[in-house]
Amino acid sequence: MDPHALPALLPALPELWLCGAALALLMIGVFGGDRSTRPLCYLAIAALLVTFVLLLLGPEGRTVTFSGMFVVDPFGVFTKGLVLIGAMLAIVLSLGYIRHEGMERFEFPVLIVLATVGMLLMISANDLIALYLGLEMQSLALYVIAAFRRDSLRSTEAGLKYFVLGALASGMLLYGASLVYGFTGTTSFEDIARAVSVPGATDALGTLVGLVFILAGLAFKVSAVPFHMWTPDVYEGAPTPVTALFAVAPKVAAIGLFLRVMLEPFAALAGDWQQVIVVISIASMVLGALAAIRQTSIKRLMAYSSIGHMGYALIGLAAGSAEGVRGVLIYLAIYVVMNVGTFAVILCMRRGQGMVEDITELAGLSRTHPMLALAMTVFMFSLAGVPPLAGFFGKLYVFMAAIHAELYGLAVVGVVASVVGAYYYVRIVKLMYFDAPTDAFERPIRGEMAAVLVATGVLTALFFVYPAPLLAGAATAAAALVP
Amino acid sequence: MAEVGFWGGYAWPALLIALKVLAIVLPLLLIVAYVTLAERKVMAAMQLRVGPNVVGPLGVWQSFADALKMVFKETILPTGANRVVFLAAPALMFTLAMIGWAVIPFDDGLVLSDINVGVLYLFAISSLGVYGIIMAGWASNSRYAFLGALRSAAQMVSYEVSAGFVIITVLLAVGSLNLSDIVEAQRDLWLVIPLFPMFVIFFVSALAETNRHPFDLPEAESELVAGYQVEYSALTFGLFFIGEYANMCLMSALTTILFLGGWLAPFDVAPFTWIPGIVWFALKIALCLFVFVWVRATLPRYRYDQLMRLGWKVFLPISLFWVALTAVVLVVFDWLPQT
Amino acid sequence: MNALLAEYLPIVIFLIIAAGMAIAVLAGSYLVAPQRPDAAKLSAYECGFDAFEDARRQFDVRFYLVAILFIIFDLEVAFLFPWAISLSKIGVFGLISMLVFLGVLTVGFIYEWKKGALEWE
Amino acid sequence: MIVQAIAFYAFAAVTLAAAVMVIAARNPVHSVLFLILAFFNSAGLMVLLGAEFLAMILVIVYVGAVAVLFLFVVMMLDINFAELRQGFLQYLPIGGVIGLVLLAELLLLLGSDAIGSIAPAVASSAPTPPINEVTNTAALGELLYTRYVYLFQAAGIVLLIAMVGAIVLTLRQRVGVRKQSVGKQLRRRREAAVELKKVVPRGGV
Repeated sequence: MDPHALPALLPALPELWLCGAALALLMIGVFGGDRSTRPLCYLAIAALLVTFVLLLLGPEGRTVTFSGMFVVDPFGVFTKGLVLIGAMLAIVLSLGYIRHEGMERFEFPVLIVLATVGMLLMISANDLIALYLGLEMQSLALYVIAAFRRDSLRSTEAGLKYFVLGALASGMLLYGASLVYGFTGTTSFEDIARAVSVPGATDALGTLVGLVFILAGLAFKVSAVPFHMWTPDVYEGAPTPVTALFAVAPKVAAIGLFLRVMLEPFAALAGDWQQVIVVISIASMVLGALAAIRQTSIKRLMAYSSIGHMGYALIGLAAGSAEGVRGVLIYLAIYVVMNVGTFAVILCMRRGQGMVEDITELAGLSRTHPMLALAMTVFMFSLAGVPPLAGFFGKLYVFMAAIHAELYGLAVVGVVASVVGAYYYVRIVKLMYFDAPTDAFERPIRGEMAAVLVATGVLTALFFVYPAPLLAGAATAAAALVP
Repeated sequence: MAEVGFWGGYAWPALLIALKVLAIVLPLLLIVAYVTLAERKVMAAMQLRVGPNVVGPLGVWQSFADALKMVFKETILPTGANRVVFLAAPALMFTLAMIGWAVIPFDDGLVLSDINVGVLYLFAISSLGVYGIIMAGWASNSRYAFLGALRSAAQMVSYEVSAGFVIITVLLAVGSLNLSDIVEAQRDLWLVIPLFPMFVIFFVSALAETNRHPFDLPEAESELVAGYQVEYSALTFGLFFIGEYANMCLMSALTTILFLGGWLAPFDVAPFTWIPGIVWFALKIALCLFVFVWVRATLPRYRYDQLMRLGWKVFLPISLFWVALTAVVLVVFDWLPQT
Repeated sequence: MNALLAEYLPIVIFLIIAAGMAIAVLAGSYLVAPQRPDAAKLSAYECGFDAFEDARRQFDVRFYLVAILFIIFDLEVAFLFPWAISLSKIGVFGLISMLVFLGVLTVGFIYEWKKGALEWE
Repeated sequence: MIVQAIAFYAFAAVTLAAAVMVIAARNPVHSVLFLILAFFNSAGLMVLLGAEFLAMILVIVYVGAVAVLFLFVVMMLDINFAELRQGFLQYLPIGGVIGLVLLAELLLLLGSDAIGSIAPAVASSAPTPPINEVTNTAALGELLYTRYVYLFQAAGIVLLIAMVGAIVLTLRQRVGVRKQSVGKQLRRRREAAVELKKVVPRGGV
């Protein structure tokens, strides 16, 4: 392949467009000054929307460009769609917060768009170096966003913790990638797959050790248990809309990356990495269920809940079949909707002078804000996995995949953990409906916040009525990854 | 090669190289001594006075007298100073100023080590110069020294970026990092003519890199009392002094190689080519040094914010734009050097 | 490979000799010069009262920002070196890819300039 | 060949010693200086490998820029390591275990004869040109901007994010500082600056 030929740019159109939009937003912002933050947020949402449309109009099937480093396939399109929706909703949620918390700086939406570019590159990486670059781009932008309120001690502490542990994880991932490159002689996923599937390969310890390091790096980004220590502190410290972004977009991108790295280059080594994923998944589910019980800050509680949910999502990966991947993708889609809704409610918990984050503040919400309480109940039951709601179906498909892959132990632990985990979700509902009310939150919920609440609430509640489009989309995406 | 044992195989070539190194270092120290004297004489002439003429005829032994005086002065280590780092700073400055000369081609083929990343090596040496100053400022535990060191470090750092872009434009025209190739490429046209604005920016950046006037605010007597050198005495100050002037000669040599055609004669016509290359090289360096001194004698000193503004807001954009312009012109007119 | 390394041997020897001379000069000054330290001589160069706390702390965060911006532009120069050498071989495509890279960093530079990161009080 | 071996062992030994000293040094500035020594010697090792461009870039970027930033930060924040090291002992067992596990894995790697057993089967597609015809700077230049343009531009974007991030986190606008605007100074016309007045003796202006 003549190295000087211009690579096909069409498959990468969404990313190129978003990069251009990010640069344009930066320039508009810097010449508009800080008062242009609000219009800049709307422009950022518009840019993400256009990227979403470009994504859907992209070429069908699997195309590889940029000399084998960038791949576009249905799996990528599905995951990128979720990431874009997550990022858009995060910006929508932050509109009100920026205004009254004095975070009116135009770099906020620009950095979110740049982080989204990083996530898109992560998902469509077909080469270890491209993977690392996408990961670093996303992490660097998120380190800065986490510490965005530089005057509040908690936000800088969150940013610093996320940075230090993130740098460690990136280092381990890089070390693993260099080991894999050393032992397979290449960094491109197809060549690694070919090198690893050679019969004598299974005793190549080097590749295995490299794989373990890559697994560790990725498990950190997904905040699976042995590497989850940063999640509660960063979720609590960072400003609430940033926590919403953290809980949604990077998690989906990291899981997407996890699936692609495990199922494309290292599919032949499935026997080796499967039990590692099983252990991680079980540990995450158990911790997600138990650790959140005595939490009082709603944000720390959501952090442990997200760790738990990542454990459930990893069950599908442990199954390692197309059905497993489908389960994971469905789970992620529902997870995004539920979490955005919950964070919308948290962001409505404002009283006069500032935000409140303690669960007890929710006491008697049903009497002060009946609609808000109803929405929160729907989300809490859905997070717990109560049947008619979407959360139940997410877990259902993932558990079925585990059972079909004969991972009975995993499925059983999953069910038990979700039952135990339901306690702290239900406790919030009890607080809202059966306790004496504290004084009311700020009355008029902002327009767009109400819209997000209604949209996510309806999607979660009435998912069972018409789940077909999501299931079909996830099926085609899964088929693209695991033939 | 027959087994010639330790002496023939290894010690002898090493000794040969050591002799070559001394053949560079000793004349260099001599030149530095006379450059200091020349500077004082030329500045004096520009200010209509005579300059040092007491020690020997026309003050010829003046710099040796200074050197001797410094040898017998007491080296003072201030109380709070950090002994090791305090002494390491002048040694580092001196060493850096010296090892830069290993790659400079004095004449066609007359170069100690002709590595093919010569320009990068010199760029690395100039970027290390910052350490000598920071270590000196930090180790001497005095407020003047510390602030002076930080300011001159920030100044050197700022001007290194624009110097880097200028070197890129020269490399675009030459196509190789090897210093001898750069000089060879200027056989028919010195790069000072096509890249004149870059020559000006590089020369001014060289002034700033060596903390020379008009960029010597951090060590100006009136502001920060000799900046990072304030706590140094006797030979440690001497090392700084030699280091600064050797650095100045190094920067002039680099300017000559990049823009003024190194050892090449101005015209390849008979009378000029009789004079050996090294003489031309020395003359051009002398010219650059003269301009160093000339600038020192005439221009006022830059205030610190003006100095940083010039570095970041004037030189950087111009050199960045010039890199793009040169590349586009070279590709469009197809003047790219075919390596 | 040996030819390439033969070129670097003189540099190492030059380094050793130059460092040796510097150390010899410093050691020499200890032996030759009279050493009679006393409190006044050893005190830091200061007029009026001595500095209260260690001189080595609290200075403007702007130096920190200059150092970071320098790293970024230094990396940009480092990327330019191989490009400048091989522009004849990579032709117009190489030129365009570098101009895009420079464009991205110029956007960053304009951002810095307008935000006032290059201002010095 | 002996000179190469001596140089290799010298560089490797000094790098390891410097790395250990970076952790063990009491004074933060000393540890940064040892870090610079470690960078320097790894650059020397790279020259021994023949990757001279990479060695020079390592010196220019790491020692020349990154280590300067470290020095600035270390000098700016009064970090005394004694304080930081108090909790060191209670974490020693866990740290030690993890260190041992990593060491075991490394020894496992060195021991296994499977090094490269599957590597040649998948040689990378761009063969490296011979060392004496093409300098490795030129060889790098031919590939980096055309074949790997995707990584190159992604690196550019990462640099941009670093720039925006650094300014967002550190820039403080000091209000009320009168700055010199050279443009305004140059644009002043004589008429605006000088006003001729006819002064009547003892009449005042």
